[in-house]
Amino acid sequence: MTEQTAARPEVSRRRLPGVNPVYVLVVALLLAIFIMNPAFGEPTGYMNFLKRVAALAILSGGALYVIVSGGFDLSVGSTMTLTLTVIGSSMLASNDPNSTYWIIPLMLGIGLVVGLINGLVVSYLKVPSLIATLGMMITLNGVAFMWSGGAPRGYLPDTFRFFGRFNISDVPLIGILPVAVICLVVFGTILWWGMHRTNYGRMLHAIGDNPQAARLAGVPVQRVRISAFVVSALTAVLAGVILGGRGGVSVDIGSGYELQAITAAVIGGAQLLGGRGSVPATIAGALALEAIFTLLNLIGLAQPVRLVVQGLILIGAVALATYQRKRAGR
Amino acid sequence: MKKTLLAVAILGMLTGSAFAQAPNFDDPAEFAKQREQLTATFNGPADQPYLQYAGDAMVDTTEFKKEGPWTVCFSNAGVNNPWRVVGYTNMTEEVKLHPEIGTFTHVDAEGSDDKQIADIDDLLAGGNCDALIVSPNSTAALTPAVEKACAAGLPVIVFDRGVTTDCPVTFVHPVGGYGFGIQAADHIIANVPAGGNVLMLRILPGVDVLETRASGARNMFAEAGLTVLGEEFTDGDNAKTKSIVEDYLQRGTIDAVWMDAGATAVAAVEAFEDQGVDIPVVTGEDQQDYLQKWRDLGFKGIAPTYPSYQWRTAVIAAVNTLKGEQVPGPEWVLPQPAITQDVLDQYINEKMPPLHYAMCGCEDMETYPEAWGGTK
Amino acid sequence: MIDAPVIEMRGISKSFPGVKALRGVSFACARGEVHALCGENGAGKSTLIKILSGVYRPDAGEVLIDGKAQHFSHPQNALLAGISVIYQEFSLLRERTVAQNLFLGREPLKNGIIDSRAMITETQRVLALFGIRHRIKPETLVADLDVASQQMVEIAKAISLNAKVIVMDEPTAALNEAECEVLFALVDRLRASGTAIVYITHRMREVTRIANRVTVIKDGEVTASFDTVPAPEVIVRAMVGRDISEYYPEPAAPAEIGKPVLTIAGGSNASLRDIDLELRAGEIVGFAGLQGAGRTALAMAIFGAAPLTAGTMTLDGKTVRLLTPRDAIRAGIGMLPGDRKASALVLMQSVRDNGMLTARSFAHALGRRNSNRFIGIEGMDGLLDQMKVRAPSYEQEMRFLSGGNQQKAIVARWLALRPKVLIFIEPTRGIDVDTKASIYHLMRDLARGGAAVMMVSSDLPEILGASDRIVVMRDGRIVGQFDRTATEAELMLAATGEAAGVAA
Amino acid sequence: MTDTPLTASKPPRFRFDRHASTILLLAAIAIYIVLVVALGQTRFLTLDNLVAILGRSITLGITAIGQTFAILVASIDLSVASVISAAAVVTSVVMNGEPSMMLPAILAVLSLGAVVGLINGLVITKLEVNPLIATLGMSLIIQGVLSYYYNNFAGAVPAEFQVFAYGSVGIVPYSLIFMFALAGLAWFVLRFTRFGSDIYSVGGNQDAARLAGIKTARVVIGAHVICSLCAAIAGIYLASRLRSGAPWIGAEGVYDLESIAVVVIGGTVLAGGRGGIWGTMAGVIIFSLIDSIFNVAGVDAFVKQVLRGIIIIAAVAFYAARSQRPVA
Repeated sequence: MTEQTAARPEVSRRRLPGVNPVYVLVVALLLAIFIMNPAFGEPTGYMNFLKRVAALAILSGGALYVIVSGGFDLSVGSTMTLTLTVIGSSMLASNDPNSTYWIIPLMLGIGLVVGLINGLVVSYLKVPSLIATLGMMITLNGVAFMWSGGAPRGYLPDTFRFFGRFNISDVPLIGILPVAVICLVVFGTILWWGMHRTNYGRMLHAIGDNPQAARLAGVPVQRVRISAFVVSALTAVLAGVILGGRGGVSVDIGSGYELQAITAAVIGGAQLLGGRGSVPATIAGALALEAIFTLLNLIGLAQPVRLVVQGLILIGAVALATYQRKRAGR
Repeated sequence: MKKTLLAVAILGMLTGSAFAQAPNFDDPAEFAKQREQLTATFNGPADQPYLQYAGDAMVDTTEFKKEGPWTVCFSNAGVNNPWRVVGYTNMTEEVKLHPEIGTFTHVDAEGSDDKQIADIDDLLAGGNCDALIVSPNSTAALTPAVEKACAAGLPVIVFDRGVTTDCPVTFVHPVGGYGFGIQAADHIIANVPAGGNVLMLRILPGVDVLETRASGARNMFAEAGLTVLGEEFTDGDNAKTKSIVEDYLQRGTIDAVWMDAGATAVAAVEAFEDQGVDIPVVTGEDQQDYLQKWRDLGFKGIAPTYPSYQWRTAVIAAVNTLKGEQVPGPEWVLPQPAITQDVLDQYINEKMPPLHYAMCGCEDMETYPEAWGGTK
Repeated sequence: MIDAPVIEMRGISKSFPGVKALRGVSFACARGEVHALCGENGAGKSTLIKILSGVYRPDAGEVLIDGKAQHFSHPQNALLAGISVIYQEFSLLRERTVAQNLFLGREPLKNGIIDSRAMITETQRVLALFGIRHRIKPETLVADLDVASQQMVEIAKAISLNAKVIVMDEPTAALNEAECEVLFALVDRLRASGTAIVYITHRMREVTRIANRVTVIKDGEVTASFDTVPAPEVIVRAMVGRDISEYYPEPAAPAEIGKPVLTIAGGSNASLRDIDLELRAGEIVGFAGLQGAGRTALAMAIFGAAPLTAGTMTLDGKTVRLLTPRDAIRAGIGMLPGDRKASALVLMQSVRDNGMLTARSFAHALGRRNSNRFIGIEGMDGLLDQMKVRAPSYEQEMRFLSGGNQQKAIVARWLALRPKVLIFIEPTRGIDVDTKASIYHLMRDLARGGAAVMMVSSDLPEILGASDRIVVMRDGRIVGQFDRTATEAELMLAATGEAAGVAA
Repeated sequence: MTDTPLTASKPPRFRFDRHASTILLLAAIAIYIVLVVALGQTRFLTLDNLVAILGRSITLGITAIGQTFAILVASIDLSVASVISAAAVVTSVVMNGEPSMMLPAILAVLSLGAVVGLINGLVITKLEVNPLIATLGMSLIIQGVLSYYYNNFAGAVPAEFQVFAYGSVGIVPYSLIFMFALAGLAWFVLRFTRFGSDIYSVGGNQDAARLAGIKTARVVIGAHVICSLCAAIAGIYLASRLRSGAPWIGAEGVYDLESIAVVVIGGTVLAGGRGGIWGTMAGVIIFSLIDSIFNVAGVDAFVKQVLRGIIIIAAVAFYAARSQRPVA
């Protein structure tokens, strides 16, 4: 991933040889799916696939902010559950199509508060983020159950489900274009821009790389760290909107997504404990995860085998990245 | 990497070498018994299914007769899914109907066997219980704890999943998993010509009530000459359910979707809807969202049930026991009706939450529907 | 005169990404001798020692012990071969007791369990050699000791091994005069008992005092080797490799020194007492003192990282309260930390990102990363060019650069903000000789440009060569001020408390 | 570069973080007693009830003892839940109701634990994979292999073996004695053996430990072997308690995250090198007490969860807030 070149500094790192292995992985997996199931090559095939992956991809992109800043966010799944079950369906939405326009901002508001609390607890109470967000995860799941009484209390109106469910049809060239895919492109771009094209993104890398050095260089470490948790929580809400739109609500809709998001980022080459990570590669990581499931499904492998494959890929990806870095370093 | 593979190999050897037969979920005798019970007539008042029972066997409970007010303790496996939420509401509302119950102590094991055993220990150590109701998280694991409670002289009522001891006063449960599977499979066989493709969607492997639902249906499809495209586990996740159905649709036609539980039935229906494909036969359960979807889209549906009114029955059994009255036992088998097209409308109530289980037997209570999250 | 060498290193070479740290270095030390290894910061002494102690493996060359070739793959091999090292950066565990640290990894066992009593007795015995039995209790946590005591524990740890060879890497950095004398007496005793001692220092006084032989390295090569201790000037010339006069820039002419930029009156906090200080535009002020004397604490206080709790500070005549580094930077103060790796560098980021970091921190967070109101990417590249940062590309990750180039990139970070006050802490630690000279010139250029420069250094020649004025600190106080004509001896006396300095 | 004490040796200050777990434990006990008295339910103050409380969390306790080793050495183990499941299943399958198979089953399970720990340790030290990822991956692999072969309770333990979970001396269950004996053994290892000392050293500062000649990789691997062994023992206990093992019982008890939580609440620092077994045991008892308090007070299951989450954060914040180290 690091280049060794004598060229002048203008040459960008990302374009140089060592392609991030995750891209190779994704292409290989998609090809394999295509070979096994040619229908995948048609717009409905791959668009359905992208639609399916949109929520996880956006979520992972947000989770990457926290990972790059040197922390973990285990509360994203429960944030999805909370905002979706409680606010989206239970308290407000019950079948009123017009409510969507203010419910989504309200959900984002709650996400903001959750992210702020996570960030404040980690920054000022100095609770390690693993524990802080674990506590938050348990708490939010409890709150979701408490307020909803254990089951969703209402339906999501179609206007709400638009983002995760609706396909725009008769689009030239590709036939159908799911709204979720548009969301993926839009939010993916925003996340990419924030991480890789702004001063903020560079500061985020710096605090994950070496918080002490960042502090002494004048980086507002606490503020940047808190904002990373906020971004993560907000993307969790967005991912929740898409996921809820796709499948409708259930009380455990977000469970397990926290680890999947971290997994996607790690497969995308992000460094746990901070300092390194790429939004496009993380999105590719999410694609790879989903593609693995789809492929194993096609092959007809049993669920347990999928777990084993996922475990091996996870360890393998990190071991490979470590090996590559070490070789570049010595 | 090599080491990891080695680990897998070793683990494989260790587990594989000691391969033992999993519990038997394909029991023809039980299957036949349940098939019969589905259509049998039940004793008890016709409009109160939660008081009905199959057979005539009764248990004498005079030894437990006690003056009120009583403390009734309930060790719950968990309220971790909507069915249990509805059931638990049934139960608390039923408790309110019995002034003799002075204290109702509820401890929640949050879905953990280990914790539920500890909870029962806690109740025995300091709970002052006059009767103990147990909804076991799993059958074998909770048996010692239940035995311990029996040995302490408490009348124990078990419901939903059973235990492998007959020391409880009675075990309250509906007909059972085979029955559920039979109702759904019968409906599919009746509506899909031989040679049709059936997709079986499952929640989780290993849960006894769900395994029996599947094994019965699987055999029936084979007999009827239907092709089972696959048996897929959805983890009760709507999004995943949708993905699975989409993937199968890409590869061919589906004539029917059989489900072992209704939680994700709507997602399966939507997958067809979103692909612009005609909705085939899709079986579900008595959740409001499925019933309404079924009515609105007019596909050929059926909703076998696993009635949540058994939670009421458990309380009633405890009360009767403490009164010293006879209760049906050692098993109190409740009827397990399926909701069919003819009776669909009477179970739909749009004022109820989407995952309300219509077969709750709770409409006659005063606090209905608010206590269940509905509106008048 | 002396036996065959106990240790012998032949033709050792070692490279790191971006630097060739050692080139064909040979070195030997015999039983009963003290062999001084001299060299500037960054000359390669520490790398050589780390090869000797099994931390690094050499790219070429061999290490012989008692004439037998060794292949150390782990520090344990070196320990077992009889080599013990007093590291410059302490290798103590702060949360463990003195006794536990002394016996780290080789706790005495009795019936398979750790014999705590033996550990404590033995610790007391070793500490008694220093005459510090009463000062340091074996059961005290290292974290509760002051820096000098920690240094003593570090020394005691190495000595308690009863090794054939003891390597001492600048063991006196934190010790006062009396403590140094105790150490020298100990060294004499060890030598008499036949231990081979490799003594690393750049203090000529110590070389003269205890060494039998001297080897000088510069830029990773042996430049001189003496079988008897020559005059200090000879050693210094071998270390520096050219005339001192070129090495350090011209001092400031009196006219160049302007009005006070920063003043502190009665400044105190947990580590500082009654600091009265004036830093003037155009002037470089060197801060001398032992480790832990409060120099770094003062720098941190000015920079807002560990603020003063009492006293006043003014900047350009206005009273300021700087509670965080951000406050300080906003007010125009910059700082280059001494421990670059821990406190300055973001190693996984590019050279350019390291340079831009502070400018970005004060620009709009969502602004473009390539330029902001302080500096654009071209401006930063220009600065890096001007600093002669050697990197294949400024997109290169920082971790691949040599210490000198890293330091230059950090200097560029501050230059981009044009600070009024720039604090350098140990500016040349771990930096090659050429870069050192350029850092000194840069400090001078900054001062000429009107900035006030504060330099904290443990290297007395550097203090004397690069400063216009010298402040000596001890125990959190300023104990003396000197002009650049002072001698090393005068500074040492003031720093160790034997005599008060005369105000310049 | 650290500064600058003014006296030769600082007066030994009160080390708050070393006593925090005791303070928390006392606070939990006090709350429990106050609550019980306030609710007039003094029957909860009997010896029987004390034993019931202590006996609540044997599985968690045994697992947490192992987890303490992993965290002390600055690692972490997310695979314990899967190991528990695997161990329980192997126990009950190998025994399959035969008393004569008890010993082979235990040996098989212990070797399983040792192998898993060894692989975890090797992946972490030799492949240099972050411990969270390494053990998460391991967890998925074990879970996958296990569920491939079994999807329900499998096998059964003989009645003789249930004595482990259900037998008692007087009113004190064997399992409780066993847990405290194991804790005592762990304490002994950490306090009195060179290996224990090495664990603190490697966790405290891996570089310093290496310079002192400690083979750091071996220590990390050793800690992981102990951690997995403890998880395996917890699985054996659980099989005895549940009469059988199923592939989900570890995940169902959330023993991975809970064991980490109790270790941290017990004052062991996630960064390694500081803490100890008795803190962990205090953490375990605090968790049991919380459960009991909730049961006594009749707290709704959902509210219970909310409170538990807040308590975890608050307990850790209780002493972490004072630390000067940056965390992330």
